[in-house]
Amino acid sequence: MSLIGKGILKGMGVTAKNFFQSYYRKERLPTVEYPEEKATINQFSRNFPFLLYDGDDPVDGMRCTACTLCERACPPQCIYIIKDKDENGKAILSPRIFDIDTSVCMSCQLCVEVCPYEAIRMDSAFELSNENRFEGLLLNREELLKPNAYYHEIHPLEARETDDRMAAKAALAEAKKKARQKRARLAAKNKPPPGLKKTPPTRKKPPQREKSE
Amino acid sequence: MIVAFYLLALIAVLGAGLAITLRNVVHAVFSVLLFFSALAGLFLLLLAEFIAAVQVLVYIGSVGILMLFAIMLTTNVVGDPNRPVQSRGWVWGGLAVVALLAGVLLPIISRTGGQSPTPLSDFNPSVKQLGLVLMDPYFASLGVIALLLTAGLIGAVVAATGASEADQAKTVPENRPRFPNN
Amino acid sequence: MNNYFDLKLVELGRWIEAFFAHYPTLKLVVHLLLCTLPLALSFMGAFAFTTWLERKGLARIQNRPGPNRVGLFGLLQPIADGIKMLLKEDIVPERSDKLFHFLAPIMLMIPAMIGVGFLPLGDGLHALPLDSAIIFFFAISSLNTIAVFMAGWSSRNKYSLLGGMRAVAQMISYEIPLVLSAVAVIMMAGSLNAQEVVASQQISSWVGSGNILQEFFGRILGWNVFKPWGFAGFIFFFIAALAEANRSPFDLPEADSEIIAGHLTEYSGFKYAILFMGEYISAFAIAGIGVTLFLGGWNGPVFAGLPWFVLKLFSLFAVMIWIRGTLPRLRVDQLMGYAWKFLFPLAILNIFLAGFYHFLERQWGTAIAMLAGWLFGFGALQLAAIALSRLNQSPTIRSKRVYQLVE
Amino acid sequence: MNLFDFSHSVGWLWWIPLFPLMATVWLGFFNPSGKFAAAVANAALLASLLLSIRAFAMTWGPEAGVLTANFTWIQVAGVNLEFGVVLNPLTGAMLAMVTFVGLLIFLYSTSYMSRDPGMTRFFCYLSLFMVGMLGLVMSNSLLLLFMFWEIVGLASYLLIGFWFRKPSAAAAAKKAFITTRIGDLGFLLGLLWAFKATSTFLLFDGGQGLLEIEQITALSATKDVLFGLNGAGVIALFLFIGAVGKSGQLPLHVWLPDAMEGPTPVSALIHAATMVAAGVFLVARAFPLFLADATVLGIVSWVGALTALFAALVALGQYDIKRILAYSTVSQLGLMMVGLGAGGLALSEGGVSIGTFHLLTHAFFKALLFLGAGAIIHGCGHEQDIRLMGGVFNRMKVASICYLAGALALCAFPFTSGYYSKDQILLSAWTAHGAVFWISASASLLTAFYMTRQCCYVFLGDYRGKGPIRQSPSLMTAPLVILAIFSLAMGIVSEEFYHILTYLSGIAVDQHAWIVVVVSWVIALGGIALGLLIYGGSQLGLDATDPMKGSLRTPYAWLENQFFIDELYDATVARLWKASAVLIVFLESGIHFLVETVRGLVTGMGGFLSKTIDQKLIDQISFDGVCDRIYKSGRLNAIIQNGFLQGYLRSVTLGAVILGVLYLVFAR
Amino acid sequence: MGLTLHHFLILSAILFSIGLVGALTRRHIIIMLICLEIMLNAANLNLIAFWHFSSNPLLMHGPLFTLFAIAIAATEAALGLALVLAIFRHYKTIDLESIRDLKE
Repeated sequence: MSLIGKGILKGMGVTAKNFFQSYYRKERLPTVEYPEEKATINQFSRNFPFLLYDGDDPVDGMRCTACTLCERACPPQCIYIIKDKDENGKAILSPRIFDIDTSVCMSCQLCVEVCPYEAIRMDSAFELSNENRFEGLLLNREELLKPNAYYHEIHPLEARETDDRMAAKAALAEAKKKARQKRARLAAKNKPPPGLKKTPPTRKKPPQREKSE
Repeated sequence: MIVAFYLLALIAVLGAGLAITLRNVVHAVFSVLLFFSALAGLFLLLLAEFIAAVQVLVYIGSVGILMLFAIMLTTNVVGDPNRPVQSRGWVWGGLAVVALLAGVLLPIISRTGGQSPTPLSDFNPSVKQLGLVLMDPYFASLGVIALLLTAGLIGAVVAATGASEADQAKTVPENRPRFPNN
Repeated sequence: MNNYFDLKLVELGRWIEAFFAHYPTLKLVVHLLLCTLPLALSFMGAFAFTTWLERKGLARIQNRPGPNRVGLFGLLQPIADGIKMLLKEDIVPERSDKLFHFLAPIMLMIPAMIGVGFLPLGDGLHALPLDSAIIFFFAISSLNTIAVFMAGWSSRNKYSLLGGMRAVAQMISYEIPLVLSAVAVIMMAGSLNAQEVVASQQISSWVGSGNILQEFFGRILGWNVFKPWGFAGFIFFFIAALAEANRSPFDLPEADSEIIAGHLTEYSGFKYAILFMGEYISAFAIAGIGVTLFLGGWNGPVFAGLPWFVLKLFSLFAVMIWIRGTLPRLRVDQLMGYAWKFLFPLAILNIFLAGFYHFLERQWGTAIAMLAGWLFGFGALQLAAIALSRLNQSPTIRSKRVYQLVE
Repeated sequence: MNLFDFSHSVGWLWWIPLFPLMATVWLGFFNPSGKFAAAVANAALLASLLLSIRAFAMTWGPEAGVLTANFTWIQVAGVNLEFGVVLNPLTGAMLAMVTFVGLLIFLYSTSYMSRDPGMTRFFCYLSLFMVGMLGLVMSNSLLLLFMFWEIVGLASYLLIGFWFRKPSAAAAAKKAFITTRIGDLGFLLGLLWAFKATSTFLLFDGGQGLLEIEQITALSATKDVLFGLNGAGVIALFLFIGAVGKSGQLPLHVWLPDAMEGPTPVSALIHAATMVAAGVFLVARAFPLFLADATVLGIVSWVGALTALFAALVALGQYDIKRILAYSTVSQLGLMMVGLGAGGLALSEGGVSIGTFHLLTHAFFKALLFLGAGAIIHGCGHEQDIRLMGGVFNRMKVASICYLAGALALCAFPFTSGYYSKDQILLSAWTAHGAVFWISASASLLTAFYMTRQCCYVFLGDYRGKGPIRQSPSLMTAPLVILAIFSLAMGIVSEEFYHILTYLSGIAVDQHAWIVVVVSWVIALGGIALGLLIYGGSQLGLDATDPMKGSLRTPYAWLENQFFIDELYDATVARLWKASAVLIVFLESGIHFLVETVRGLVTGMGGFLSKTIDQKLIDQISFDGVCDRIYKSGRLNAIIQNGFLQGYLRSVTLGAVILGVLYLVFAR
Repeated sequence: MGLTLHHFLILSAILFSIGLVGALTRRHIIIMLICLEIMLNAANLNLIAFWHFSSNPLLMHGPLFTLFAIAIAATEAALGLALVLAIFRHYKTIDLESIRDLKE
């Protein structure tokens, strides 16, 4: 038969404890004077996406190859990509324009998962407020590009993983290329120069395919 | 003292007057509250402190709010504009009252002036004295008042919530036949 | 040392009035001013301080420092708020009842200010020394119900009307336990006059005697809160006071999550500030009455008088803040049920307990009365409380709600 | 008087009629099935029989004499009417005879009526009759006797009219009832006269009773009250009129032959043994009254003799077997009256025993004859006309033999019971009055003659009826045999061994006259021989005329039609009745005229009152007028009550104002 | 010239008649109830005035009766309003003009 007010008193006790301990116990006052001190940002927090580039020149080192997979995957469609062309009109694998509208983005991280080239990652910067809420929040390519070092800085763990993964892939590609060269060399060696007898087989179109389409 | 009296009297008359003339019922109720507070002031003037406190507590505190609640629970709070404020033949009502006032009240008052108009005597009123009187000769009436209050209020609750009507509503079909000719 | 401070103040008052000796009417006006003006200003100041106190206290409870940017330790925060309020645009809804929309804040201030006037601050310091001060206080405090209604009604907004009606209902139903628990004290003190109630809370035999220790404790142990019926009464009074002032667990009307700010929705700018201040000051008034009735008014061991009163007042207010930090908000029906089905019967039982204590004391002296009071009286109250709580908890099968008036 | 005191008082005598009464009530209300009803009636009668035998035994004992048990029935105007029972030799004998013969007849009718649907009703009426008869026999107060007398009359009416669907039965019942009623009227007058004279009904009341010496001497003291008779004589005469009605003496005998419409056991029980004997019993009971006046005795004997002769003559001309027996009963009753009258004259108190003895013996052989006739009718397929019977002797041996025994006793064949009792009568007639003797003797001769005629018709020759003759069941023949034994042996036994005559009258009775003995022998044997002679060999049957008729053409026709007595009555009494009816109608019209005029007067005045005063004065002016005026003013007021709340308030304030002003002005 | 009884009597008379006028003329039932309250208060004022200027105020008769009068007035108000609610529920209007069922 507990005393009627027991529950309330226990509660009051807890708040009183917090009140007094907040003066001399550190963990009882975890807040920081924000504008002056900034608490370290939690490495797993995520805000809006940003583009990565290796090396020091942002445009050259850009990992993004403008494959527009992220554009298509983005639910609110806040990503806008236009491929780049070199001087003689041939497409080159990098975006001329890459805009993200942060006012629309819901930071769902789908673009990161979809990107085959580990080119886009979620940033944890939060001080994004500015006076113009239309153009101000539309980040273009230059504002989005950030060095890999920054990535290591904000998400150390995740950055290291992605680097390892890229290194592994590069090694794999290297090995495959070497193998292909070796095979080519091998083939060149055991087949004499008279390559004339063997005319390349002409591709005959199998008749039944048209009928089936 | 005189100034206070005239001031309070003016407020009282104003309050009452407004109460009966305003079209918006809520305004009327608030003006009546003003009237009640003016009266409390008058009671204080007459050194009946406890009565002033009770007046404030009972009238302004509960009856006022009761009125407000009643208004909330009924319609045309603002008073529909197309119907005249007064009821039919209000002139006769007015005349009757004026006749009463002039013909009866004032002459009587003038006649009672017999005793010497003793000025406002000052004695320190005490609630203890009232308490003693209440307990001693008038204890029975206190009991009666208590009984009246309980019975009246219970009756009020029943009437207001329409408990009986609610049951009736269940039994009696909604479209009760109304009297043919009225 | 006792009352030294109060007497000094009274002398000061006399000294000022002396200047206007030969202008009687002017002297009267000055006297009135001296009685009311300092009181008003001091309580407004107190209001400012308490807003700071509240925000700092709540913050600390929630493990955050609280306002510390404006001025040292954020002391100038209230002033900052005030200025902000002044700057804010004062919006009045187009179809609202302009007159009463304007009057509501004023109407809320009146009872708060007058209520404070009834508090016996010190030995001679009593703004409105009425014989039936306590009953007048409760009468006046019932006025702010009307103010709340006026606010709710005049802003012609569904939420504000609902909030207003809920606040009114709550204040009405908590007025009764408030008054009943006060009745116990008045019955024991034997008079409605606040000064006499405070005087009754000293152990007169000890205070007069020379012995230092007795002198010291005489002024403490006499407090009503140390008597069984006093302690129970204080708890009920305090709970009812919280509800009456619309604070903490009972602040449903302006529950931010539900009806925006209740009857305060349509107010902004300075009117909101005044309403806010009115509520705080009426909270102060009720706390003040609580102090006078239960915590011995200006009685205190060393320098009895105003300091003790202020100290107790602010400590009571601190407890209010403390409670605000801990307890969650009550639902409407729980709130109403709690008043009528829990506090009301217990308050009545407390009155009987007080009566029982009174005759016991007269019969066998205070010691035995104290013992019996605490053991049996308090035990009885406990039992009644448990029984009532169990009774209330019994799940009442709600019949289908019949809306009488809406067809 | 205590029903349960079986020791010495005779209070328990009441049980005898009570048993049959219980049976009647049971059968009457609960209507059990036929067989069961018969059993109940027989059981009740058996119980009465046992008690009667006990009573009969008590009368023989040394303390015989008159034992009475009286109680006051009601108190009327200061006079308490007393009832009671009396036990003297006359009562004892009659009780034994009635219950014994009754039981035999009950058993007989149990089988005779077994196929009749109304069997329960039949036994109920029989038990009712038994109640009446037993009550009558033992009642000690004339009024009580009269009551039972009426019950017996009722029972006879019910039983005669048993097959009420037959109109003739119903008419016969009514006729019987009415004619006995005329006799009862005489009885009632005698009753009242006796009461007026002695203010008591009780016959034996410890000295104060009617039949006691003291009252008799007081009555006979008043001379020439009526027709030259003294007080007692007048009462006796009226009582005798009652007896004439009940026993079917000459003027009032017409109902008895017609009473044969009822079932045969009824005729046997009521119209042979018991009820008709009630008249004779009454005379025997009130004998001291008769003795007080010789002329009454003369009247009795002459009426008896004439009835005997007349009935015997008529019996000659009848063809219905039961009708012949009926007329023989009438003539035998006449002889009993002669026995009483002449006996009284000859032996004063002893006369009682002469008449009663013949009554007892006659009861047995007449019951036998009737039951025998019943068996024969039953056997011949309910054929009652003797001309359609014949040759019954060799078909129904036992019944015929018993029937013949009864016939012999009736004809007073020497040494049968009939011979002894008739012999005594003739002896007392001889000593009393010669003419009466010769009439009685010729009547006895004719009796013997028509009995043999009947026997020849029925038994000799071959069977002239249709269908086979069915043997009657044993339950019917057993009573016949018992009765036959009694009718033969009773005479010798009671005369020689028990000296019944001295027992019955209380004083020694011994008459000897050899001429009378010779005459009686001649009568008996002559009559039988004459009958055999005429009817023995002749051709009998429906088509053949009756031998007697052949020779005495017209007088025989008179006999057949019973001397046209019925037609005589019709002519006289009926026409008288019609004349009185016409007179009444005439009177009626006179009264009618008076009534008419009075009515006219009253209605006229009433009309005047209602029209002028009631309508005009009260309705229009005073009452209705006021009402509708009130109503109109009511409507006027209603306008004020128009539900307008504030209107009411205003009127209130107006009133206040007026009051205030008045107060101010006047109460200075 | 201090306050005298006349002042108060005249004031209460005026207030009483204002209440009465209201009661007699206004169409709205609740206003009628309010006017009723006004009349009652005028009476109370009268009572206290007479008590105050009476010979022996300490007997406290005036306040006593006023106390009772206020209590009764409060109950009456509560009942009146309850009835008003009942009337409203039944007639769907609280306009005095239309509630004429008492009419013959």
